[in-house]
Amino acid sequence: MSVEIPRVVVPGQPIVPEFDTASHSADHTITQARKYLSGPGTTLSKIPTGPNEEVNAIVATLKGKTVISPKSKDKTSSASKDELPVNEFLVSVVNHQTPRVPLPKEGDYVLCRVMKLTSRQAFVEILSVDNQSSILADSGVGSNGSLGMAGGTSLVANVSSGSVAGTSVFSQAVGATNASLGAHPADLGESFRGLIRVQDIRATERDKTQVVESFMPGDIVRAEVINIGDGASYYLSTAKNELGVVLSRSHGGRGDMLYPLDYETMVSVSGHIEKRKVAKPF
Amino acid sequence: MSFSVSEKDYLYQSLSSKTPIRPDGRKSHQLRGIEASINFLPNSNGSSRIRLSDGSEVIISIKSKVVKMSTLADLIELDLTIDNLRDDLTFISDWTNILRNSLLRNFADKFECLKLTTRYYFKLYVDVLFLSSSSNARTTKTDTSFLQNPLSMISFGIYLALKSTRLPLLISNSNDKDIEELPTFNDDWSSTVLLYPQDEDEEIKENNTTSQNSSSPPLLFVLSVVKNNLFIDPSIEEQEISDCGLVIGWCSGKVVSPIESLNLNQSGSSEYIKGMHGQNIIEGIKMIENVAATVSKGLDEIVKDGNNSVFMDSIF
Amino acid sequence: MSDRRRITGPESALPLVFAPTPNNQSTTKSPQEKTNSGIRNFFIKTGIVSNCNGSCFLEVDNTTIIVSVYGAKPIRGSSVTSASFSVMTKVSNNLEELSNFTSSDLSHSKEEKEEQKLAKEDEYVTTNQIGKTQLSLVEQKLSTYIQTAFLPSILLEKYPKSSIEVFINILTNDSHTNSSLLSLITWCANCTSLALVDSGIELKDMVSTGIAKLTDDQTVVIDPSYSNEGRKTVGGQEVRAVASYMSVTDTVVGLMIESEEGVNGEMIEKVIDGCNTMAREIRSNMNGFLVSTM
Amino acid sequence: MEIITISKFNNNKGLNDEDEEMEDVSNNDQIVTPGELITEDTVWMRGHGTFALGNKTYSSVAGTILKVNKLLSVKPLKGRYTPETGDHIIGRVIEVGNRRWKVDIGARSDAVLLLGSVNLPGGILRRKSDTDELTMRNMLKEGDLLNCEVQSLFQDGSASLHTRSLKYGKLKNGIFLSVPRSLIIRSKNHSFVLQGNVSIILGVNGYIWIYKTPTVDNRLKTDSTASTASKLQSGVMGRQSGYQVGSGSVSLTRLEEESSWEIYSDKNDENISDAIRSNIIRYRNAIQALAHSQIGINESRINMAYEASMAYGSLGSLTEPEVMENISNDVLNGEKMRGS
Repeated sequence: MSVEIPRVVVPGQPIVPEFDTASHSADHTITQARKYLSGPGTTLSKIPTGPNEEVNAIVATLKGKTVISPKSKDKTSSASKDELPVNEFLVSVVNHQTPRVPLPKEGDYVLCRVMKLTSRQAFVEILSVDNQSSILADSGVGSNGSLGMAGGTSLVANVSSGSVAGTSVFSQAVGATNASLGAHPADLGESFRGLIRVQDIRATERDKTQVVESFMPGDIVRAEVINIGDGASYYLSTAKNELGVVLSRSHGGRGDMLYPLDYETMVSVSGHIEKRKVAKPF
Repeated sequence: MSFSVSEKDYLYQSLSSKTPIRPDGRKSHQLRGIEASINFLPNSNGSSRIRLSDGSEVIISIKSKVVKMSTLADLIELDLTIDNLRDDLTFISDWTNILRNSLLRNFADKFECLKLTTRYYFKLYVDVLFLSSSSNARTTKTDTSFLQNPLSMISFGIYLALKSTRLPLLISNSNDKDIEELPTFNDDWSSTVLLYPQDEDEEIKENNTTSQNSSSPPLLFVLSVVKNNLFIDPSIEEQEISDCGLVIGWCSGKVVSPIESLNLNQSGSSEYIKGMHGQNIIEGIKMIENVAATVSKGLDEIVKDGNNSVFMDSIF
Repeated sequence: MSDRRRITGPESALPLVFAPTPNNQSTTKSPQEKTNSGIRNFFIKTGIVSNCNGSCFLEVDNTTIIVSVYGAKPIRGSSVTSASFSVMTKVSNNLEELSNFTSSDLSHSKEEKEEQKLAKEDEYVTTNQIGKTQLSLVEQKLSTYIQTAFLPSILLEKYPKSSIEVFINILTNDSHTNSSLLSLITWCANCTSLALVDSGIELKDMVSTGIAKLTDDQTVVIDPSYSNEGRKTVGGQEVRAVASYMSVTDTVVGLMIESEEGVNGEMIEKVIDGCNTMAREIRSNMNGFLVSTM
Repeated sequence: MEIITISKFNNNKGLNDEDEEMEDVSNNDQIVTPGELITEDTVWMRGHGTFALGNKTYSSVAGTILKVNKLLSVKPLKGRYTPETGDHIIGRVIEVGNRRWKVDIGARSDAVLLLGSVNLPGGILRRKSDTDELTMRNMLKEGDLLNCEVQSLFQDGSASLHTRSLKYGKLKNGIFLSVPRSLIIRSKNHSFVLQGNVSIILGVNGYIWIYKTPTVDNRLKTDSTASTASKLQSGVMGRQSGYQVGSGSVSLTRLEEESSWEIYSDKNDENISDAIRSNIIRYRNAIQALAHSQIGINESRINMAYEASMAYGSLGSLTEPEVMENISNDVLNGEKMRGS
């Protein structure tokens, strides 16, 4: 018989042993082996089952409901016919009441704000990960999300009017950034730092790329985390079509909103043109 | 700055096996050798100096002052200085607390020996300077990752210093309940009294066994727990990979409080910190019961030697 | 700790001080009934502080504690591979009795005790001045214990470049019953455990903490409350202990034993067993509570 | 029962002076102390460890006089390690920086190890790519110990290291020990295979690594592969540092195999037996004993000290000062008898 899997778990509670045999037929012959993998909200650890006996088990690390999903079967791994077929399952614990603290991982898309430029790289601060909640769900001042509270930034105010003005292209990006801008982490000195090296800005013509022709301070950029980096910052890249500047204003932030013209230029309503590494609008 | 992953792994494997091998080959109940001397500071009532084979050193000075009684807990002040580290670092005040509390709880005769009159007491200032062997391995001034836990060594030092402490002899009336007067003292150094009376010879000791003479300052022992094994007086690398640390006090033949868990890992990584089993604590107490008497006897030898020689110095 | 996450007010700002609430209720409140397991009833509620990642409120007898957890939030520079973890404790102002924790056991006569109390009140004035930055002895001890006990339970390696901060706020403590430091540690630790779960930070296991004492006649009292027994046992052979457990792997992650006299292995074993019993009881309570909130 | 040795303070460490022996006593065995007049002759250029008052040259350190052409310097007996090109040393990574590691080698300033001076995983002849910069921490991270060679010196005397040889690289399966660098006697070779399945690397900077002898039988080949590697490298890097290029020849595929990610693995061998572990500790304590008595350390003395230590059954007793002195005396007597 397969093990009873608890539906609701608390941290530290063992969910299933790592390996399990299941028999569905009446004569209780073992027809398949199951292997459980540790997913989000769980960890694999040794659980004592008796004196000097330990078994590897998937243990919950969060309070929440267990979700078990079969892993896409890898054809090459099924070896000989003698061995039992191993089905792999991913065990995770989810809890929608308390959203997980999103930390940028390698491969994640993040939204960030350009802080400083040098000839070799652009320094940015990471505002939010992908479409998850803001990194700074809170920074201790009660600025939890809402736009008005932190006084907003002038950018935010204009963004709203900008999207009202009718460019549907941006409504999506604006939606994603609103919460983060409200939290306004820069003033509090608390955010994850990132840097985009000049060679990671564009996928093509990497040698000709210049930082100042790609970003300006204040730009909101969608980028991919390529490395967790050293102590100071994450390494980010915009070397993909859908990555790059999503929100920008002309004249170093003083002027009007800029709208994408092509992959390397943006234009304002008044026709002022500036160079950027532009993200391909959806 | 820290140890490499493979170093730590190798060490953990060595220490957690059934027949553990410590990185310096010591037995699990064996402490590191020390060199010690007492009474080397002429301006203190008592002093001691201990050097560990790895080069770390602890210097202790005890000074006394006559105070009007306030609370007994105020009669001992302890100040701990480690290298050139800031003294408001959390772990330094933690260590200060542990040392001070162990002294307060286990002070001889419940402070009777510090009592001068009904109104006046001696107050003791215990100044501890710990010079770690890692001070030159340190990359920055705030890098404490190579600092080993000095509690045990400091408590040995305090033990020696207290046992070498001499207080001036009171010559005024000890009962000033009715008439208030300032205490006066004999200013001859040779007529000072030892805070912890020394057993002049063995026979006297046997005659009044459990009285004053058997009381000693408390000693602290630091134990490191790795799986089912316990190691006394862990070296810096052993501390780094401990599952858990334990400090156990010992005073006058008995295990006393503090008995507390400790975080021995100074470098801030928590990958090896796991906690211990209840059985470890009991074993630790047994180990201290077996070992501590030898340690205090060894320290007493130094005291005997030192106190006698100092006396000679003061005569000639 | 550098305070760069709060917007400090103007220099002349004064902290908000509330008028003291009339003491009509707390003084008359009788010690709560113990359950048959020997543990006092306690009240818990999580998620009551809105601007932190997780929080828990705990009330037992007249002691009330709020623990708030912040994190994982970004820090710069250090701790590349795992999060840093720190604990801060704050004891609110009306707790002069607490400062006696470390020394009260040493006094002999009543006279001295009186004298001591006077001195302590002076000290209280000096140490509790507005705007103090350093932790008091009690706060420090509490913080260190909680930090040591919870380090093994938090999966810090899942949060690189981040910090996790726990703030313990002891709102009221029963100043009329000599609640000890150890008992405060116990409830703070249990409260912290729930606050951490509430914050959604990944944990290897929940930490539950028990307190017990061994009286002169070698009986173990679980969750001793001084209110019903007074202080008559002091000076006798009494061993008090707090121990924190991770129940699944049955490991002790925190331990503090206090005794005026010498102890031996047997006594320790007994008293730790007592702590374990209580910790298990608390753990099953916490489990029940958490499941009920989902 | 060994519990603790408590001895009185003894500031005269080491053995009697007649037994003392310093490594650096070269042809110029005159020892000077700080403030001692070295010469009044003005033809000498004043180097390290000297100062001038008027026309006179004084020593500023305790050490031996070293004269190279017209340069007069005093080599300190004690003090930090001064790197020299070609030194075989052991270092500990303390920082991962921009295309370089900062390495503690016990010198006045930290050494650097450039990304270009290590074997890149997956083939020795591979060009370094952008991703290598990002995965530097996967190769070497803070705390890691490495076995390396001083490639060149910067103007300020700090060293640039390299591990471009298969005999260098990350260290595992053993323990680290540090002794005063002046005790390490320079020799042709600084890594040895000792009896008891234990190998040792005596870094010239006083850092020592004692480890389990690698079981792979290609240990003997290492020398040849190493020299091949260096031959290949000397071409690639365009830096001629006076290598005696060996005549070994090994196929490139083999080199590629050996320089895969495996060389940067943190994982120790499984099942290192207790016997090997205690041998390692015995060697460690034997070396400690030599260092305790300020005796220069080389392969033969380590072996002698190891054998002398066998007289003391328990490893724990080897930490006692008396025992350490006995072992040192045994080593010195042994040398006298052999007439070396």
